[in-house]
Amino acid sequence: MSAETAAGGTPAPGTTVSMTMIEAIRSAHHVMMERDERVVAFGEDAGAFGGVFRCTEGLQERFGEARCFDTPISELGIVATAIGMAVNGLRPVAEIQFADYVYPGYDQIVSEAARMRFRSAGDFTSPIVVRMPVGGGIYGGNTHSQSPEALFTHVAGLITMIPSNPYDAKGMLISAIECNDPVIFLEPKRVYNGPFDGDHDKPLVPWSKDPRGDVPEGHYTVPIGKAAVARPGNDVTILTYGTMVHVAMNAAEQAQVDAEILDLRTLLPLDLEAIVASVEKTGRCLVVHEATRTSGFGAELSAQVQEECFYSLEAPIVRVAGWDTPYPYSQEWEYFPGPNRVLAGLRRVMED
Amino acid sequence: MSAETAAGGTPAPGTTVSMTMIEAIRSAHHVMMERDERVVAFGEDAGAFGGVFRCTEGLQERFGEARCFDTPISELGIVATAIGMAVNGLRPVAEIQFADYVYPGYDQIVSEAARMRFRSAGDFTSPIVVRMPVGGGIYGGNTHSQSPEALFTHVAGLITMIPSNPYDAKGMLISAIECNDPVIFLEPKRVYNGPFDGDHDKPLVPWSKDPRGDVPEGHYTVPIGKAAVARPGNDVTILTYGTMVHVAMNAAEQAQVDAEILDLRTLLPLDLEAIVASVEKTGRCLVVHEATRTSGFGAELSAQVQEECFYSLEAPIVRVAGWDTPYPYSQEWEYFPGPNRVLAGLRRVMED
Amino acid sequence: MTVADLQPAGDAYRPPTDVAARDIMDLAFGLIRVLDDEGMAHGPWIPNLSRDTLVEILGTMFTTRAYDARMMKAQRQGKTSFSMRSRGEEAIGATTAKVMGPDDMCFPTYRQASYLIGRGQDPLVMMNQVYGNAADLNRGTQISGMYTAADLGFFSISGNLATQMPQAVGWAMAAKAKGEPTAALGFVGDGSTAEGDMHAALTFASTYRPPVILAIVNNQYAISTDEEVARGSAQTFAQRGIGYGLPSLRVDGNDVLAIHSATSWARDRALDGHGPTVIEFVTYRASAHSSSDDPTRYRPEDEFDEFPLGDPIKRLRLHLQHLGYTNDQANELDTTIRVMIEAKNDEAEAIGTINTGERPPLSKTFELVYETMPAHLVRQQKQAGLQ
Amino acid sequence: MTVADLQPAGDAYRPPTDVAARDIMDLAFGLIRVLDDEGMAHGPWIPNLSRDTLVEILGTMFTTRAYDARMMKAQRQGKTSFSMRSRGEEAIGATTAKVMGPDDMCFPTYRQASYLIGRGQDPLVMMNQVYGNAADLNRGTQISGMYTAADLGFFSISGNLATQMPQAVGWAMAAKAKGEPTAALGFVGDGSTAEGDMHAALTFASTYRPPVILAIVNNQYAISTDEEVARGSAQTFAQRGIGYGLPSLRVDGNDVLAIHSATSWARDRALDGHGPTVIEFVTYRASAHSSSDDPTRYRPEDEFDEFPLGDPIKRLRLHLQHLGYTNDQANELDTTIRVMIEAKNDEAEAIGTINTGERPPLSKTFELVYETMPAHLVRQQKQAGLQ
Ligand SMILES: Cc1ncc(C[n+]2csc(CCOP(=O)(O)OP(=O)(O)O)c2C)c(N)n1
Ligand SMILES: Cc1ncc(C[n+]2csc(CCOP(=O)(O)OP(=O)(O)O)c2C)c(N)n1
Ligand SMILES: [Mg+2]
Ligand SMILES: [Mg+2]
Repeated sequence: MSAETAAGGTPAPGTTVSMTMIEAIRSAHHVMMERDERVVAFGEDAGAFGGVFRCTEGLQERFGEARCFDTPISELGIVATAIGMAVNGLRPVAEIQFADYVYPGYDQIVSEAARMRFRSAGDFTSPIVVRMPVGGGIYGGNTHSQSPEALFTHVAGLITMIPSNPYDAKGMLISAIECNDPVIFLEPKRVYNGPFDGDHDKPLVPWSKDPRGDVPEGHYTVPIGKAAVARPGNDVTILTYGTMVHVAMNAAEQAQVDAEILDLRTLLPLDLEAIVASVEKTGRCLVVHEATRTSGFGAELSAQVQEECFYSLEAPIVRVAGWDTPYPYSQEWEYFPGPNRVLAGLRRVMED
Repeated sequence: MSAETAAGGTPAPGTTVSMTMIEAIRSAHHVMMERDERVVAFGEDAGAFGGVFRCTEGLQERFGEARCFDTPISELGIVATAIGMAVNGLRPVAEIQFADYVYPGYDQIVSEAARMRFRSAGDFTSPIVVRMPVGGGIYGGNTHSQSPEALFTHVAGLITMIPSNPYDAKGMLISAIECNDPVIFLEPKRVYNGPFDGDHDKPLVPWSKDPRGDVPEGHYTVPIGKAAVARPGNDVTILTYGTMVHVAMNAAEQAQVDAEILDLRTLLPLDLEAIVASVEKTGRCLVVHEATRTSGFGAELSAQVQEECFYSLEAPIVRVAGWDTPYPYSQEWEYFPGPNRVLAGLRRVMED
Repeated sequence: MTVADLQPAGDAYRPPTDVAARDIMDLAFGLIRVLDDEGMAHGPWIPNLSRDTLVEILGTMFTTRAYDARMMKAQRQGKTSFSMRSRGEEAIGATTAKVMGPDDMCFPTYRQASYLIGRGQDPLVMMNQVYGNAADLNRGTQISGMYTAADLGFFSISGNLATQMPQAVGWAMAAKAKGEPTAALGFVGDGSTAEGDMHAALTFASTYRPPVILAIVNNQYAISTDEEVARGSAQTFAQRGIGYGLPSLRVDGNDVLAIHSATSWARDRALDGHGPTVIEFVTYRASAHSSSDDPTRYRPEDEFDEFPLGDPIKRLRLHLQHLGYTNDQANELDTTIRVMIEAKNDEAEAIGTINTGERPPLSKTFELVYETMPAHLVRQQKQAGLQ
Repeated sequence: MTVADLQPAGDAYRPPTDVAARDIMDLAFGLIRVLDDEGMAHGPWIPNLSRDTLVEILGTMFTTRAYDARMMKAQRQGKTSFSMRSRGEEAIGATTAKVMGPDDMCFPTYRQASYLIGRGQDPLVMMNQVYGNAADLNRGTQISGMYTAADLGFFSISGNLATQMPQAVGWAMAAKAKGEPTAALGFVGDGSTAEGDMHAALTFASTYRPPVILAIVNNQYAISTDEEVARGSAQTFAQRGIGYGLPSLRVDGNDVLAIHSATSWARDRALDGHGPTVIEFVTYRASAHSSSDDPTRYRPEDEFDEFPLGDPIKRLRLHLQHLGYTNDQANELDTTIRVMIEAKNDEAEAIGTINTGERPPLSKTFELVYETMPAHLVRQQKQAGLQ
């Protein structure tokens, strides 16, 4: 998978090391801060503490307080100052502690970062990366579990990415930092430490046991806008991303359906070519995400697939998504769209 | 249309008067503030000035400064204090000057108002109405033209409404104020004064020349969650709302296609029943909105229609929407999805 | 950790409650203290409090500390996923709970368990919430510690920092509009003052002058960051209020008498129609930020011992001794409370924990989104296998 | 309209630029003025400015006023949809433009046309933007008056109020990180200070102490609402800065000499590493808020005549007379500028207006969203009939 994943990006040189997704993200920071002195990293507790998930650990020690620092608890201020720094030639990588807390900074993202190039006709640009952990499955309740990707994909001017494994996470984050447009970089926190397949009662398999945890030490990129085939197949196409890639794999194995699973990786711009190629081959499509269903990114996927592949479709496109409710706490595992829900979706899409 | 529109709501008693949509909105405030002393109205310039679009004109004079007042320029503060007032028994109707400026208040809407009932298990609720003008066509550029409905329909706990004419505007706003859940009330500003059909070079037809401008003076409601048939037809279903209802009507006339046009009125909860009934009848579906296409509400409509009506569909569902760019200024009429774009969409959906 | 300008107990003057904000700006830079290190009360801020009331407050603090410790243990045992304590800062909630009236509303953070206990909440009810079990009043919708109690004047706690502050102002605006003799009390942490919500709260409070107390709990830390990251170049957090023309008091947050007196002053001011007050309570977060945090990574382990304002429980005990309430009596009270907490915990665990017993049904997840369940949720609920 | 504490010219003291914020809190409540009603300069804030520089500033103000009037006329003629003037407050932009260095960055609002003109922008370039014609530097993406000019140190104006303030702070943080001797100057209106962005700007400025000047232009009104709606119980807007421990000056915004001197003080302070300064410029919005506004609905028509700080142009003319620059010379300059503006306008109209001539092509709408046009926009562009 690694080799394929890198297709279109720059090659991965040197030795590979087993990394968790957290370590991979840290490594991306490290590589880029080493190569490009314009890169700075900051956020709440991101400095000496290294972030509540430790994604920026060691950076302050290595690069000094001027390049990796703590911020006041103001997502608005974090995004806004990132924009200002970018305008003045830096390449800010800002951390929002949880995606659930990005909303105070939402105006600066959609009204400012996203439209800076447009409104000034390129006189000013806003090459920032805003990183944030997304998704549930950690008993975080309604304020530590959200998946707000659709709130970003609706906004022209933003790029929205979400990796599902350490190899991609590092290569994609490097691409994001090198990108001259603002990038929303969503990190599925449930797979920070291992490929969680939705079976919450089983012990977590660590990334060290998974080939996608083999990460090159140096600089490489995974390109923006390219999906990966997480599992090749012929009977149905599953479009998914983040944590749900692993859940979908699990369901596909259980169902013994020859499903082709696309890990979209970049949601906007979307790799429509890969999607169309797969759906035209399989004739069926299941969309899987954790975010609430209504107006989730799955709606856009469904709409585009039926627009492009209408005459290839043998059955309605099915969406498996979070219920249209806030994320509960006690009912977490009944709420989480786990393998059983994906299985049910698979059965439905294979029905006719 | 009025009678049909009111179906399911409470009847409209007494005399009707010709009103613009602005007057109808003002009248809804007036009726509710008269009936229910808990109702208060406020926003930037909403007090003595009566709002930049004059929707709250005369309310302060009539009901005093305690019930209709100006606020500091803080959309965050407007929504947050509205929530606080609602918790303390008032029924706040807050105005955001333009939907483009709602983002500083977005966190309070999605994290607080929308989840208050849920997170407290009904111990506290947030019956607020947040009104805001949406849509382009007034040379407002990228900061006075946006249609952010999809950013609200993705959020569980909110109700999202958008009227297309004075009669509905008043009856829907009264329903919104009487609703015990938070309502986002979007007002298509381009049709405040008349049913703009997209032909921007023609003089505006005022509401006084349109039967939908005949508005009962007293209390009546148009129910939440019910679409209206803006034009009955048999060949294709057009799903739309707000300003685009009128543009779609215009296009349908020009195309001489027997189109059934549904004015959705409430986007969430959606009147799926009406939609399915129509699409099953026509076998074709065109979705029309002004908001940017990707992850717009049209994606959700398209997804649901193909899920529910797959076997009735004779052609792919087509979306006509704003381009995935910010709203430009000079290129306004090339950008606006006017009758020609809708016509092209109609042709496409009728093709096969 | 910085506690600037440690004024001696009894030193700060007490202005009339209708004083103009600009005439007491210095109070934002000082520190209102009543109890000295020996537990003696001094100066004009000595409140008129019976010994019984003080013992009640002590009891609330004991209860909170025992409760917190028990819930932390439960977290370590894997019976809940999360735990947040308020060790070292129990005095603030415990005392203000006694000041506010029955129809007032407190807009708390997760650090005000002592307020809820001080209002009379049964710890069992709180434990059920922590365990997210079938008896949880929140019906499993919130993570541990995010209580709600409308009947006790305790607003639903939000996981989103500082959002409650402008809501408190709105609540107070409604009280003023209705002419009701009530006040709102909003709490926010030092770190959270950086959110835009705080600015909205201060601005709207400044403009409409409703009966609200905006209380900043400066416990020296956000998560890993020192309070200075949010305070910046200002000397104190109370100072923020000056910028909005609001009377701003800086108060020893580990001194029950000072807290009571300052809060009463602000509430009297509010009810008399003189508008909002900003109060900074200076205290110390003696425990980790939460069960997910490891404070040894960012501060000395013995820092609490060095904290110049001490431990609020010890200080009140000392003061009570001067009033004839002995150490033994206090110990007995503490022991009784610990036993009670253990018993309540057994009860709660018997109902259920995060992974045992009965949980609130998934149907609640669907039922609580809207007043009436819309069709799409009815459908989804069915898909979820319900009904 | 409220102009509290009208201090006489020359009255305010001038502290050294490395003074501690807490030692000059009173400056936030006073009013730094240099020119008296007779146009004589007084006191320690008299800047060291040549007559030529003052005449240049006068020229900028003349240009701005003539330009604004001409664009307003164009709006009435239907040649643009929108117009915003800065009549009465031209001194602030015109003067600060002379203070800031070539590599500094100004983060303006729509009310700082005089800054852009003061930096040497050709009014023709600005008119092309107003008309949204083919020569518009913004390529038709923004409504009239939302200029951009990176080469002149003038940041792209946003339609979203106050967002530029924390961006200015971020810009300055980068300057500090890079060790560059530059400063940022952010402008915000009195009404807009209520936005959370302002709080973020002040908080981050207070914490990181970068070289930034946060200038609040108090022109007495938001749209229809008096500045008091945002100011609330505070006496001044400069006062806000005190809450964050930042030095805060309140300055006569219609007094070119005071503006120059105060801004220079703040810039020197910034470049010497002493951090941010908050400045409130007190002025008056003599025209309507915008072409969509009707101020007779909310204020007396002759209020500007009563404004105690007068008209900045008249005041500078008076002062220049004392320096030997006659009224006739000033009138001649004014006339020359008006003629120039008419000529430029003819040129601009010849290129195009909102409904005549050449406009930027729709392709720009697609091209400017990302650095490289993604596939979905390529498709949509094709659907739009392009290429
Ligand atoms: C909007 C938002 N941003 C970030 C967080 C994550 N977070 C939770 S608690 C906390 C620290 C709060 O510090 P402080 O306000 O001082 O309160 P304390 O915990 O010390 O009582 C942070 C950053 C959050 N809950 N909400
Ligand atoms: C976020 C946001 N909210 C509301 C508006 C609408 N609006 C435009 S200008 C204005 C008044 C601004 O007043 P002030 O800050 O005093 O600036 P001035 O116009 O007086 O220069 C308002 C409310 C906006 N542009 N952006
Ligand atoms: Mg704290
Ligand atoms: Mg103003």
